[in-house]
Amino acid sequence: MTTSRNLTSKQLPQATPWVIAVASIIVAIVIGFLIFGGFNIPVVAVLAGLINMVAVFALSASYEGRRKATDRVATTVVTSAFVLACVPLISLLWLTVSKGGAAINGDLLSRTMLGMKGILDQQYVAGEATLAGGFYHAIVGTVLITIAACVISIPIGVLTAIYLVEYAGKNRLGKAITFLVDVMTGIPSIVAGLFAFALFSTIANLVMPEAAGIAKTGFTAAVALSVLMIPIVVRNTEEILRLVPMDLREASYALGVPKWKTIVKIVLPTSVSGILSGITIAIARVIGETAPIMVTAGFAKNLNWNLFSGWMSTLPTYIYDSQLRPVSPGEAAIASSERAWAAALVLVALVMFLNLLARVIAKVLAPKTGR
Amino acid sequence: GGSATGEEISEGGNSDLQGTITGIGASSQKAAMDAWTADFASANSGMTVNYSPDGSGAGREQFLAGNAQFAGSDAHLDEEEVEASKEVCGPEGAFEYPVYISPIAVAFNVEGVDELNLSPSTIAKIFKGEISTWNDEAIKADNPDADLPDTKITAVHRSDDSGTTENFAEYLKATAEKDWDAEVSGNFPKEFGGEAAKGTDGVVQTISDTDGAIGYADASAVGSLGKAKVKVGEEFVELSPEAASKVVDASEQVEGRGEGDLAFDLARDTTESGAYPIVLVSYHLVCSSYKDQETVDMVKAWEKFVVSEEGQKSAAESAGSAPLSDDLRSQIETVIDSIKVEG
Amino acid sequence: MPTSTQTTASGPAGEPEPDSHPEPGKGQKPKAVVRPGDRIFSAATLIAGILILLILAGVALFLLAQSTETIKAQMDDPSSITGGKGFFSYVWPLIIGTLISSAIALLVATPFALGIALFTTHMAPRKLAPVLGYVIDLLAAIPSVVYGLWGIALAGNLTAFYLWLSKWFGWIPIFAADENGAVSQTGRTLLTASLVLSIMILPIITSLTREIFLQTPRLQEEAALALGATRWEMIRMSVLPFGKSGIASATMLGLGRALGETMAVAMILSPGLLTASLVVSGNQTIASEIAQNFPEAAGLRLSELITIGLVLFVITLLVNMGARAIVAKTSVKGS
Amino acid sequence: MSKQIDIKDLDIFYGDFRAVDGVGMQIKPRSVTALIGPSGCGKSTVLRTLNRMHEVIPGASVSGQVLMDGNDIYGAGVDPVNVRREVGMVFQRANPFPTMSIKENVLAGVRLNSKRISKSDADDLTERALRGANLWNEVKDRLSLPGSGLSGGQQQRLCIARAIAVEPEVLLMDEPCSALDPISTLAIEDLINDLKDQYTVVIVTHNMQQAARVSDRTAFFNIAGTGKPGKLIEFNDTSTIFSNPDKEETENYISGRFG
Amino acid sequence: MSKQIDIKDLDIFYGDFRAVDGVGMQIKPRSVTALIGPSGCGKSTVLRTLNRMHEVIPGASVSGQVLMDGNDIYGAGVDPVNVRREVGMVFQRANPFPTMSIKENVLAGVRLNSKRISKSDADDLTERALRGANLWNEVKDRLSLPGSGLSGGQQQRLCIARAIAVEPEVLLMDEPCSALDPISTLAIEDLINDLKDQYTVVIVTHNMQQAARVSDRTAFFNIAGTGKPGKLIEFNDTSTIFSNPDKEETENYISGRFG
Ligand SMILES: Nc1ncnc2c1ncn2[C@@H]1O[C@H](COP(=O)(O)OP(=O)(O)OP(=O)(O)O)[C@@H](O)[C@H]1O
Ligand SMILES: Nc1ncnc2c1ncn2[C@@H]1O[C@H](COP(=O)(O)OP(=O)(O)OP(=O)(O)O)[C@@H](O)[C@H]1O
Ligand SMILES: [Mg+2]
Ligand SMILES: [Mg+2]
Ligand SMILES: O=P([O-])([O-])[O-]
Repeated sequence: MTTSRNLTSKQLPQATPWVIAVASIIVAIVIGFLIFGGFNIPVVAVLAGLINMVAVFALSASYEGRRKATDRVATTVVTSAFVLACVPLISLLWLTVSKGGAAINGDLLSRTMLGMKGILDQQYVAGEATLAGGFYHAIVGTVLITIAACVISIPIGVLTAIYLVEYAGKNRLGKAITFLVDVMTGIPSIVAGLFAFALFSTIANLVMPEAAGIAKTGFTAAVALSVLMIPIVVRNTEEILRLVPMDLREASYALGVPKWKTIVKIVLPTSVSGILSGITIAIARVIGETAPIMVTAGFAKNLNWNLFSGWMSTLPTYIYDSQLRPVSPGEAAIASSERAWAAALVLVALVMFLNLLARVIAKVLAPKTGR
Repeated sequence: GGSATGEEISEGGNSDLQGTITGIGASSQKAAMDAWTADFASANSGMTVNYSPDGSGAGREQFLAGNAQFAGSDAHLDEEEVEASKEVCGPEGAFEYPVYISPIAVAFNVEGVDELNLSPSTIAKIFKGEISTWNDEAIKADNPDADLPDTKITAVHRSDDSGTTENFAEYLKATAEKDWDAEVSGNFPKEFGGEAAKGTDGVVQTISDTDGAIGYADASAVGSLGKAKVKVGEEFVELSPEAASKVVDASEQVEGRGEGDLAFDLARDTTESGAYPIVLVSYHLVCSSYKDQETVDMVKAWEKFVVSEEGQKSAAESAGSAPLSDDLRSQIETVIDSIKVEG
Repeated sequence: MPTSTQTTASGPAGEPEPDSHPEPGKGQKPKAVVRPGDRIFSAATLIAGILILLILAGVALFLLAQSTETIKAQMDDPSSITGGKGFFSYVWPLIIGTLISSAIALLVATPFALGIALFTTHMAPRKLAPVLGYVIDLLAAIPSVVYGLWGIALAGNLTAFYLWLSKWFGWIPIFAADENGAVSQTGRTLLTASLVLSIMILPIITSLTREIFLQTPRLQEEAALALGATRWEMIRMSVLPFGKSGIASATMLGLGRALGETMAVAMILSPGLLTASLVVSGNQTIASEIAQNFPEAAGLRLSELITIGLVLFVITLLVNMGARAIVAKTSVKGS
Repeated sequence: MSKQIDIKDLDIFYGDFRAVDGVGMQIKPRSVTALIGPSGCGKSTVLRTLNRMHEVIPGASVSGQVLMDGNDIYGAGVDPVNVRREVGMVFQRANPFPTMSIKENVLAGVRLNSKRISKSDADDLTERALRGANLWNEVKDRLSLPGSGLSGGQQQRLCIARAIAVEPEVLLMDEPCSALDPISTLAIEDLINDLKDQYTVVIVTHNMQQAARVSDRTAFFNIAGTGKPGKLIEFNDTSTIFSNPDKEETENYISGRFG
Repeated sequence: MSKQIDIKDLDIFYGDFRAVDGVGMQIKPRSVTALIGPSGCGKSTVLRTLNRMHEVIPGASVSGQVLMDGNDIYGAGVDPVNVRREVGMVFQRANPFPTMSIKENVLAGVRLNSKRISKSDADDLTERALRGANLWNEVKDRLSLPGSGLSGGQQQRLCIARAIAVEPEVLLMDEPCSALDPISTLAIEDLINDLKDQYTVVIVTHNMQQAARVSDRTAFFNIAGTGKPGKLIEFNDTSTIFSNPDKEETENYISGRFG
């Protein structure tokens, strides 16, 4: 038996981390001035972070001991990582919300770009008219193409993940699929678009050689997005399925439940929250794609409800086009930019809604661990 | 410009037409195309014209593959493409003619400098990185009266392959060959360094954001930035639509092309007084013949509207382009009239 | 009925294990009985898996087919390739740029993603955590264009920092100023692009790691705590080891996006010749090269661009192989 | 109807490792058979081969025969799912389905085998099974709450209820009472006594008094050392095993000061 | 040096649910105290409050005092980490660290405290702890294999080895033998006997004979019904509890036909 340890080891007062943090910032500003002769936010931030870290560790280590100090530093690091990561994230969201919020109105949501021309924007900028145009067609395009992409990717992705986790074991096909799915995540989005377009052009040429340009449809875009989406769905689902305890499967098998039913009724419901969250992130990932949509679905200004014929616009292509190729270049480009930000806001709201929906579904189906 | 008379509308607009025609191509025409399609659709409620501003290369590629009824292109077809067009467009191949003429501005953002005169060789040296401050002797020589700061020059070019770059480089090659020793292409020569930005908008924004920046961009997009006057002959010419049109009128047609081919070799090195030689001319490509009468009617109606006085005026208003001259228009109209059904 | 039987475990579609124990003459394998439901279901999953292989094969084939023109040109007349010095001297600066930007993005994003995931699962107040996770998920949805615009704005603010970096750390080649002693005036350097990429891949990595950290068995965490581990020690003993393979997967997902991201990089980066310094303008990534040149490309140029797409594809393949090898090597034997 | 199980020359492997060697025993219908022995001797392993549950473990394999009423459950054309429907199992560790309520857990076996069952039948069955597992009184007011919210012992009894709800012919129990308090254990033992009127019950237990109390026949397994396979040392009537075993090994194990 | 634990008027809640009500008891140093009672009566719950492990469960809270040698472990300024370092715990379910080898598992706690431990010290400690948990012989040849590859009983003993390797002052054991065979159980009981020379041991068990064998004092908990809180019914010397309890409730429970 070694020495007796004290229960109430010395502990820094609760406010200490905050005091140290504030002190570090002040010291950092001072040092910033002394050494670099000026106030530079990144320099001060980095400096403050380092000083804070060292100070927390030194103080805590001398007072509370090394382990506690490590814990404090780790907590500080993790928390600052979080806060620091939030800065760009919030700035991005804020940019979208503030710019989009200022521009958005019901008309933008209900009109298309049909009949839109630069002179109208010039009049708007000159204060002679209200903002014309809108992106109803792009909202419809986004929703349709995304749904179609989901209809293709989710079954393929989830089933593949099930194959990998439940059936493949360690066989070669399983390993090959796992590996290639990883590779698939690295396909540049434009290549996915070109592939889908080439595929459907070939098919269109075989089926209807006479018709020109029928390969560019919403469905082609959905296929392109699926190429991007499937690996994310597979990867996420696979990881989540592997976490389902073997116990549960055994319990089910022991009741004489066939494997497939065990998977459908026990394994999937247990992991549904994780799977849905993976699907949501996959949707979020592809719903913002620009390049593959432009090469596969063309660029429409009008409303098109038909996935299988005619061009379509989506919110990202709309945003891209409005920002980079304004209806009226020059001074009046600001009008296009306003529409673009409003569309970006709608896109984020759309994903937010999807995310919420997924969470609600997950909550209903997820394991009930509450006691 | 002229006024939109009833006659013109019925000429360009035939409200019996039903259907969709599709075009792919140059992004430079995008703003003009927005105006044309909007106006055309209001006169022809049964017709839709789609245009995807994917780029000139994509436009020509898709058009030659039969995936679009017409294309927009910042460059005319080369010999090979002319041959290829005969496969999709019948024995006479494709017709091409300019529809959109736009001056390219050399825009700058230098504090305290509102006006700037530049000679071709100075421009070339600036974009090559050989002149690196604003108070360089060469610039002073062009601007004896200006108060030039010693700000570092940030030369901004397009990072993407673009018609604007190609036209700009062609101009420098023609007027300052000694200094501009790179091959002309849509890609800015990387070895010349400088800052690059994507798209016209990216270039304009970068210039606006950076003190001491200079770049080239479609004139319609540069807004309130300073626009340099360029040396033509012995005088410095200010950018204007009229000045831009003048160059096209002074240019020769490309030789050895068919009847319907109105491709131009622009006279960049013109010394004609009042001509502004840094221009971009963007073409429309159509087939000499289509498979059915409906398409022929639709294409004819559409293209006629595009080149009509009304169409050109609308584009000038919305997109800031330079209208075609009456002379050129009548040439083009003859070409459009000769589009026919295959066989 | 055979007098003696021997069956192997693993699922219906699993490959039978090779006979692992010497019982010659004893074992005769009966046909595995598979219920129709199981057969249909396992066939469905197998088909889905094979479909993925087909898609990938399709993409690879497409890339290869479209690359033939470049390959031919490379053999017949290398000077016809962009840059005039053949395909390899055209592509290798792009490869370097791509690898550097992805590596930086990953190096920056992974610790932050882990930090966020840990914070939201093990440190944040319980009520707040899901909301935070939710907000971060949203960021995956912001379109590249918006990231691009934001990145351009960011770039402007970074110039002072880059100047400072080059002043104090210029002796490190990646922070060196150019021959005039200047750094990029616009801040649109590969470093900026990489930082924006890291923010773009953050939600992707975070989302999966968070789910995995949440699944750490309570028993494991309690085991550590009961030994007197501090929270951080508990995380190191239970949470991180448990999440290891998941973290690797998540990182690979992020890497995929970083390698393949086109539009944001295309908008932010001021591309140019390959340079070691990351604070002056220059360098280019494959995906961005494709995005910037694709619209005007035709014929051979188009084929070149698709060929570099193929190169990127191969890079992804190699990087993944490498990563897998490392993960396999470092993970504890067995378990 | 219960079944007789004949185990003939059964070897069990985990990959290359021979965990159990040459087991042969005859398990009578309508009886309780207890498997006892030191930890790691392969009791759980043998038990799992009786309903082919070992097949779930990658690499596990058997050679030899297990006959149920004369039919080899490892024979050609035998579906393990059918085997498991007739041979129920309760595990060492309680494993209720976390997504299901207490009631759904009890009905899981019935429901998942897609038997249509009317609401009143379901209620009856739930009550019957839960009463049988001595859990009814504790949970009757919270049948729709999640099963994972129960204490360890309660969860184990829930699993027993779930297993008996499908009315199997043979019931395998791997240390079913190891997490239970005496009152629950008593109830389970009573239940086992009731069950043996109709079913064949095989139970793994460390509690020798429990083996002595509930079983008709007892199998003693032992292991010579680590890495060696477990072996069946003696299989006999429980009374014989505990009063007058044939082998000295058995005697030594039994006469430990345990109870 | 071992510690005395005074529990004063302890109420334990899971959210709003009062799981345990008004427990007061004095646990003597250098003794073994057993907690017995029917399932769900709150034995595990009480045990976990002795090293603040209940704090891991969202919503769990206590009111009352737990004094260790007079210091309230819930007092201001007390760090639960310190508490847990002095109060080791072995759980109902074995929970070895799956990514660590057997040896690393044993050393896990020690490594936390003293980063630098010489290889020979580490080897010694590993052997000592594993011997103490009666696992040494079974695993000495595979110390570097993962701990999760062991059988249930072996895993549980590994966890005991891990807990005693850090030489705590108090050792809490929640049904540590419920998955063990008699031989291992014997070893653990011997170990507990050894430990009490130096440590304070608190053990939850369902095996009343075990309680009788190993403990000096026994606390009997009971629960009036579902949803009611568990209460301490009687706390006395083990001999008194088993031979001559004060309360009839205790008598009834003890005199069940269990052993
Ligand atoms: N999944 C497995 N893979 C490899 N070996 C295993 C596996 N499960 C068990 N074993 C080994 O097989 C032998 C028998 O294990 P088994 O679990 O059947 O013992 P047991 O008698 O049930 O022990 P306990 O009483 O501790 O539950 C042990 O040596 C064990 O290490
Ligand atoms: N995490 C929890 N949340 C809510 N209630 C709980 C939780 N853990 C236990 N309970 C409840 O508290 C009471 C006491 O549970 P506890 O696990 O302490 O019983 P126990 O005496 O250890 O039982 P067993 O012998 O079955 O382990 C039970 O009614 C149980 O349902
Ligand atoms: Mg066992
Ligand atoms: Mg308990
Ligand atoms: O019109 P651009 O080709 O320069 O984009």
